[in-house]
Amino acid sequence: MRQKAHELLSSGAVGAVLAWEKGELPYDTSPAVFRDAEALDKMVYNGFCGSNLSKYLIEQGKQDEKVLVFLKPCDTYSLNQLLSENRVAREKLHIIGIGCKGKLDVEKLRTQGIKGITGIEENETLKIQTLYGDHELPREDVLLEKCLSCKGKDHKVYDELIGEDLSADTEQGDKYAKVAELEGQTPAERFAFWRGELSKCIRCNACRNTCPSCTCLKCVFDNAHSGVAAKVNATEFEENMFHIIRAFHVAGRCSDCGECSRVCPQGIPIHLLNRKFIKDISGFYGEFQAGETAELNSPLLCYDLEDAEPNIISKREGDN
Amino acid sequence: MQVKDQNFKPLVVSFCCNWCSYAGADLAGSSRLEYPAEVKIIRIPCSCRVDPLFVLRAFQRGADGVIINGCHPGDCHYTSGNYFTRRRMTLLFSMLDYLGIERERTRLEWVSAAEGARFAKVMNEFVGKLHEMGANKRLGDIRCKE
Amino acid sequence: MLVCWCGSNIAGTVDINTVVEASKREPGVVYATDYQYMCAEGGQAMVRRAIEEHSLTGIVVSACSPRMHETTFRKAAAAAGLNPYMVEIANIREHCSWVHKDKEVGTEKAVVLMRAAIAKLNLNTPLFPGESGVIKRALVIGGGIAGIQTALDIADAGYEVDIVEKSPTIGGTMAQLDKTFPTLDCAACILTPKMVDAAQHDKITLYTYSEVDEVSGFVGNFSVKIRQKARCINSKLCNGCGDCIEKCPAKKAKSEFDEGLANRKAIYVPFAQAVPNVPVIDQTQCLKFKTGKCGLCEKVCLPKAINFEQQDEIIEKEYGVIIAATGFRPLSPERYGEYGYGQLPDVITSLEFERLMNAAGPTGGALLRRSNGEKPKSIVFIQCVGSRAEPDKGKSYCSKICCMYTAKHAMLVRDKYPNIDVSVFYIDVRTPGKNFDEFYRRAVEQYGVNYIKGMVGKIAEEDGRLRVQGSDLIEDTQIFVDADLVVLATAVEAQASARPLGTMLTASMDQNNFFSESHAKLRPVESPTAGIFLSGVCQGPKDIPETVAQAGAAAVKALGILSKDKLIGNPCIAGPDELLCNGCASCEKVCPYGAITYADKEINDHGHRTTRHVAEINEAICQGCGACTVTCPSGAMDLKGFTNRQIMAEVDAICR
Amino acid sequence: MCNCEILIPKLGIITDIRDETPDVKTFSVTAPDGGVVFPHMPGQCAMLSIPGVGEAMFSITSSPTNTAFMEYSIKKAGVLTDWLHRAETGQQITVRGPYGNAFPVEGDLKGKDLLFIAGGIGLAPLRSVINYVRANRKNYGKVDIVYGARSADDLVFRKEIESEWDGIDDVNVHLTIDRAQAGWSGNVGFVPAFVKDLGFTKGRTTLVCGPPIMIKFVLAALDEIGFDETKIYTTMELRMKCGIGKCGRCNIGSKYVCKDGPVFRCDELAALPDEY
Amino acid sequence: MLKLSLSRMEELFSRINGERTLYAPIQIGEQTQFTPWVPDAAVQMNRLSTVKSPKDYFFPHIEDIAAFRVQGKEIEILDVRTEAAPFAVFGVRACDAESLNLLDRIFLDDPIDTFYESKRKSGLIITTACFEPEETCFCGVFGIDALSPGGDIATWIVDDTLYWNALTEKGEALTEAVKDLFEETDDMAVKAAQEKAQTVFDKLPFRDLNLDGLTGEVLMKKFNSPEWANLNPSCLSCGTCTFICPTCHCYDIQDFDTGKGIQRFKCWDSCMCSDFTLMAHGNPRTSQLERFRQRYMHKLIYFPDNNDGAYACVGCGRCVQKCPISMNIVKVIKALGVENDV
Repeated sequence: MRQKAHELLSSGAVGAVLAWEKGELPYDTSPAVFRDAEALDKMVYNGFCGSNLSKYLIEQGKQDEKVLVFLKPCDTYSLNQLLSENRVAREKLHIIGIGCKGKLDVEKLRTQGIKGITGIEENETLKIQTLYGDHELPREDVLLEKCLSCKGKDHKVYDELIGEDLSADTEQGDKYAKVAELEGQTPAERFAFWRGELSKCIRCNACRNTCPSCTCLKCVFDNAHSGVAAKVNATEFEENMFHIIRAFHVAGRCSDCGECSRVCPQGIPIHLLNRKFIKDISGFYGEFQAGETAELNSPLLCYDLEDAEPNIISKREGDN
Repeated sequence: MQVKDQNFKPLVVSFCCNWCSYAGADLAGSSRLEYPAEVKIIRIPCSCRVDPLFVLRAFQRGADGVIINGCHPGDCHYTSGNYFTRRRMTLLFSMLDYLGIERERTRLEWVSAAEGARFAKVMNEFVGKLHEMGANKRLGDIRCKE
Repeated sequence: MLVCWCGSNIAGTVDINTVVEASKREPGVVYATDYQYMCAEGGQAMVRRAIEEHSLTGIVVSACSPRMHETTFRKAAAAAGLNPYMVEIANIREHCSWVHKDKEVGTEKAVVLMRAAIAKLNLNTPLFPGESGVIKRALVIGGGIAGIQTALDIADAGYEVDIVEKSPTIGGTMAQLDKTFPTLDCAACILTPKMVDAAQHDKITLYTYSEVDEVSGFVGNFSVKIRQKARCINSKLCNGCGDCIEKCPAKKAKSEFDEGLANRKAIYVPFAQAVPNVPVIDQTQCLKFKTGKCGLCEKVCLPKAINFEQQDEIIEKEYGVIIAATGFRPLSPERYGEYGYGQLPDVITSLEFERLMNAAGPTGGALLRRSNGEKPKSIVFIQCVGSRAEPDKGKSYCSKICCMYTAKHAMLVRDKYPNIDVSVFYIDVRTPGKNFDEFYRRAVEQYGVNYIKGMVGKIAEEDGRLRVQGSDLIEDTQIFVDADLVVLATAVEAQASARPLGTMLTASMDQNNFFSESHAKLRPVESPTAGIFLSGVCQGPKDIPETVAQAGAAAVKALGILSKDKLIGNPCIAGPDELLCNGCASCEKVCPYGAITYADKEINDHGHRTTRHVAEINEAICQGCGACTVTCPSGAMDLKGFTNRQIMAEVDAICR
Repeated sequence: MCNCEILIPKLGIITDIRDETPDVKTFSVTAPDGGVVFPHMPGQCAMLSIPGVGEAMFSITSSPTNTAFMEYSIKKAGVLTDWLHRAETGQQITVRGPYGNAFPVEGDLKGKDLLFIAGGIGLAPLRSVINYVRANRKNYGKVDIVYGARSADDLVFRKEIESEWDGIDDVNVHLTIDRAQAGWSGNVGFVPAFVKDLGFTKGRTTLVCGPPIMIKFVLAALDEIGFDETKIYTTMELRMKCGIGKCGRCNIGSKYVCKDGPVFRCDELAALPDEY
Repeated sequence: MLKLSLSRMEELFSRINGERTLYAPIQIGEQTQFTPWVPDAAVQMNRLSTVKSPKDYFFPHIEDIAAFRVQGKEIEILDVRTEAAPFAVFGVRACDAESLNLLDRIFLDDPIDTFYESKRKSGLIITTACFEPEETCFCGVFGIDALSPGGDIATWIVDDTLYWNALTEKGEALTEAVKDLFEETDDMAVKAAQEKAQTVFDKLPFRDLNLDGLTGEVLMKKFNSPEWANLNPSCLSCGTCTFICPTCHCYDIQDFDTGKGIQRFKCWDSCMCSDFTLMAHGNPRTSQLERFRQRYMHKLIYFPDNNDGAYACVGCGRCVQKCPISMNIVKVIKALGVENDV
């Protein structure tokens, strides 16, 4: 990867490389823009490159130059969605698809009581050195939530694929399992569940800002003239409203990349809101995966004369 | 089941499209058909003008139920508006339900300009149901309560 | 703030004084009063006086439904120099006093409705309807009977009309017909004079052998590119003598006009009465084009009208209105294996049958079998071929005309050849039309046509005849009918070119590729897209009288626009905040009118200039439904007169 | 708990509204029982608010020597100012302040020859100083006021300038407008060029306020003439948010406009990042 | 010094809670957060950093400051302040305790923020020493001794025993009230544990983070550093770092129309927000780079410039752990500090 980036950057074929930069700790990689071939030494691709680079292209694509971007299979769905909404110009991109075995979640290490991490060796079994001794863990125990329902190893848009054959044999978990479980509960139980989760929200907007479908120039919640702007969740209602509207605004456009949940400092399973919409859309209006191609239209931008009436909600879930 | 509070007056915000449902409500009026005064109608050009934000806003401010009324599918003055409404509101209502907000508090109805009687009936039914359920406690804003 | 009593209609259940007093405590209210009948001249005068005396910047009238008197009060406001859109109505009659009996309840609700109206009004801004000019010319797309009739009606009213017809002649499908039901006039006899009228009308320009390439603009100001395909004939020089056709050695092309039942030359006019009477060279058949040799036609043409070098010509013209009259095609029954169409030469379509019966047709009007040229002894007609079918089997709709034309065919056969047995397989016979049922009964009773309620399962050739296997639903038996000719009443299908045209016109289409009308009952000849009208079968199956009636109606609606010098728009339309628009084009996709386009624009955000792709609303096209506003997540798109803030303010006021 | 919480505003009543220009109005505000809502020094600001509409910082246009009422000259620019422009007398508003430092009228300005340079609404904060200086005329040297606006209609306080300032008590006013217009016999041209043309000696202590672009060019012009930047003052009160140096948003470098400003000497500003 | 067996903590907590509200780091789901203590709550003695710092209890995320009733042209101003009820926060770490001293410099400076002052007066901080720091910890860089934390009362948990030492008068007063639970002891066990833990501190990855060269004198140089353009692009402009930071203290004042009146409240603001400096006449910081730079310039240059060299960072490591894209103050210090003198 680095060699390819070096090649394209020094030849002038691209003006910038969007990739990951290694950090100060074994796991703290950051998305970074490289404009200098020398600096590519700091480029890295490992199990902690979970962040989805596609959204950065909105900003990086503004220059009059080509940008080389490395995308994991699931990131390409987001990019397609951005392309379909004219947020990024395809001709400005050189997309290299890279393989992915599923990315790792350092929070999962921490919740297992592993602290003081000073070194991580990545293999099927992770060897973790800490200030307090070494640990070993199967890789699959530490996967990011989003990787538990992997969309597969196919890149949906790319100029070339780099083959270090990292392609994963990822298990297709049932991504709707938790949504279905909640649907099966009583409204009171669901209410309690979501209150518990959403009350943690500190309104940092990380979920929104990282979301490759949230591409408004100014979010309604930031726009003093919108009538709903708020910097904080002053009450439970505002917690609910923010999350309902955020999810609604990306309904039909969300590719389920899972970044929202990954970035939430409070560990709120935000993706369960998006998935609810995805499940409903697929259930009511036919199977739909946003970002499958750049030509797809959100199901909220079209309709069918025979669409279900809203009372389908009651019919579907019985009277609980 | 909670005890029905006889004094409870559920507040209902009823969005009506200008071409069908608002006229239907007018007809209910000119036919002198009664429905509860707690139903307050907001005129909009088309049911597709209803933003989910408006629905939430009503609940925030103390509404106990929100009902959106539009032309019957196929009869939209603007051809397709109510089809978009149908998708949007189905998803929104489903999400509210998912969050544990009682699904009986939201409703989408098709009421034509000729259906004054139906308008009154739907409003009566809706308010009746809200009466059974009691006040909206799950989606109100505490600041807006007295 | 003005409260109307409406006699006792309102005052009976609403305490007017309470409403007036309550309104005085609302923000922005400087004057409040009441009156017996606000809508009466006295009330309106009061409105004007109040505006003038208190320099009001807006008024709320608590009275009857805005559907009743909004216009009245807007006019009164305008008369007093107030922008008419600074008027809000609180509907305290239909939505309040008339639905409640208890005065306390009614009063309380009236106060709330009044508050909501004030809250909205506080956010109103003066609105000004846009104006746009009207180009006094109409474009009719399609030159069949519908297009011709619409064009003639518009032209007769004194406006220019252009007809664009894709085939070399106008006339359309009707020109191919033999007789017409229920009067059995000869189609040509009633159509050709109209064709000639159209050609000779000084307000009508014909563009035959032409297609619409591109449409832009909006009501009053459409700009259209018409592609006039190369005829290889200079129409101005051609005198229609026909010498070229006579000499042309390439004779193997199938005649489109005769549904392929006869051949034509490479240079041809579709039929004798074609308008214009100017031949066309079929470049796929012409030897000059195929081999470079020949050129006989050029040699014999005295006026030197032949021009092999001729290229397609693009004509750009502007129109105030466009009328779609693209008509239909009969569905091809080849996909229905059970009928053997395409394999069995004696299984033909009804339109082919029309040609066979026509005196100017390939057989000179003699009804002969295609297989051996003999006269048939027995004919079976099958109705509903492709109509009223399961979605995957054909068209779900009834094609409407087949019952009648089949009855006509059967009658004509029996009339001309009384010895031929005629059977008709039908599902239902539908004859709702003036003299239609009488016509059908004549076929059965007077002409002895054998109607069998049932469907045909299979047609097979047996000993040179056709064995039609079907069900008789009345007898509930399987039956076999031997026939020499089978005629399939094929469904009416939208032209393949209709949907692309609809896209160009941004006119919405239904699932069957027929143009959608703006309202099924009340606006049946208008497309939802302003300035686009629908004439004839392009909107849905219909017979000739209906087509002509609709063509006239479309003309009248078009004239309604052409006769205006300026179009006054509705100011309650959507508009984007360019600072917020991110160019995602979602709004464009939900707009039923195609009023939204995207353009690269320089945006000045407090001195920061960037060029971005942003939405633009065509104010002349937007109808103000608001679909786009909810689609826009950033709220960049808002609807004047019903802004997000206004609706929220109403919600707030109601829930206070 | 002490009742001194500075974030809780006081009540004021708009007692008079004057049109200055098509988009500027001057509002007189008194405390409910008359008099000023609080005392201030020239150059200080106050936070005005209509609850539910908005809260914004405005310079106090009146001089501290006016103890009957306070004045604010407000240009239509946003939600709150639009609202205020629609208000009528008798409207109550909330006021908190005074905020920020002041022009050193009792310090460095004392005894000096003063030059006021203002553009557009920028005269509003300087008016307080000018009237203070006029009220204590003997404490100061020469006073010249250079004031410009887009057009004659955009000159604020024109009546006061003409009837009370110009030529009275050794105060000279030099007006200019951007483009010539009928009925205007004064100077036409931009303020910076006009300042150069007027040929002031460089010993003047100068107070500048106006749109950022004007300030930039005026400073350049003054530098060209050889003015000492330690004797040039300007004010930037529009940036303030909380007014008390805590909310963290009005900083320019490590200075807080609402606490260390809004009046800055040019040499102080020069040492700060260009984030204003 | 006093000591108490950990097995009796519940008793201690309930005693403290009797007189005042007690907040403690309590496990909820997979996270530890400061929340009101209730009997049998899962108080986390060893989990170092809570997601949010106890800053909330003194400088709440949202706080009403006034209310108004508006009718016609009239406005009624209501003072909604109430005297803060006494409370204590248990389990505060040295870094978070120090952060309050930094906030004092802002809010207790003239004019005093009475909202903060009232809570600071009625709030009591019981700190706990960190014997097992995280790899993200770097409080030592700011001179904070995590093994000898500040606050009103310092505690140490060694083996099964809680050691307790009051540091202030307020601390003494509480100690007096619960003293009967404790036994007197010396500090030998604590000292031994401190020494042992020091070896871990000496191995922390960021122990040598160098702050030299980050002072007000080089303000303009650091402001104009080209490094900002390298660091900034990865930032999502979310407010995570500012909201979990124990020292971030910027706030906004907003009105909410309840329909019955107006509530004016103070709420945390984040310099990452695009409208952080938005004003009627425009916005002096329109680009993300400017906002990103503001945050770190504030913490590392402006704040020390105004506060005797004290940095607005206590090395708690929350931003290192929680930044969604791992862009944090450590990376900024390394890029801008003396090691990379640009």
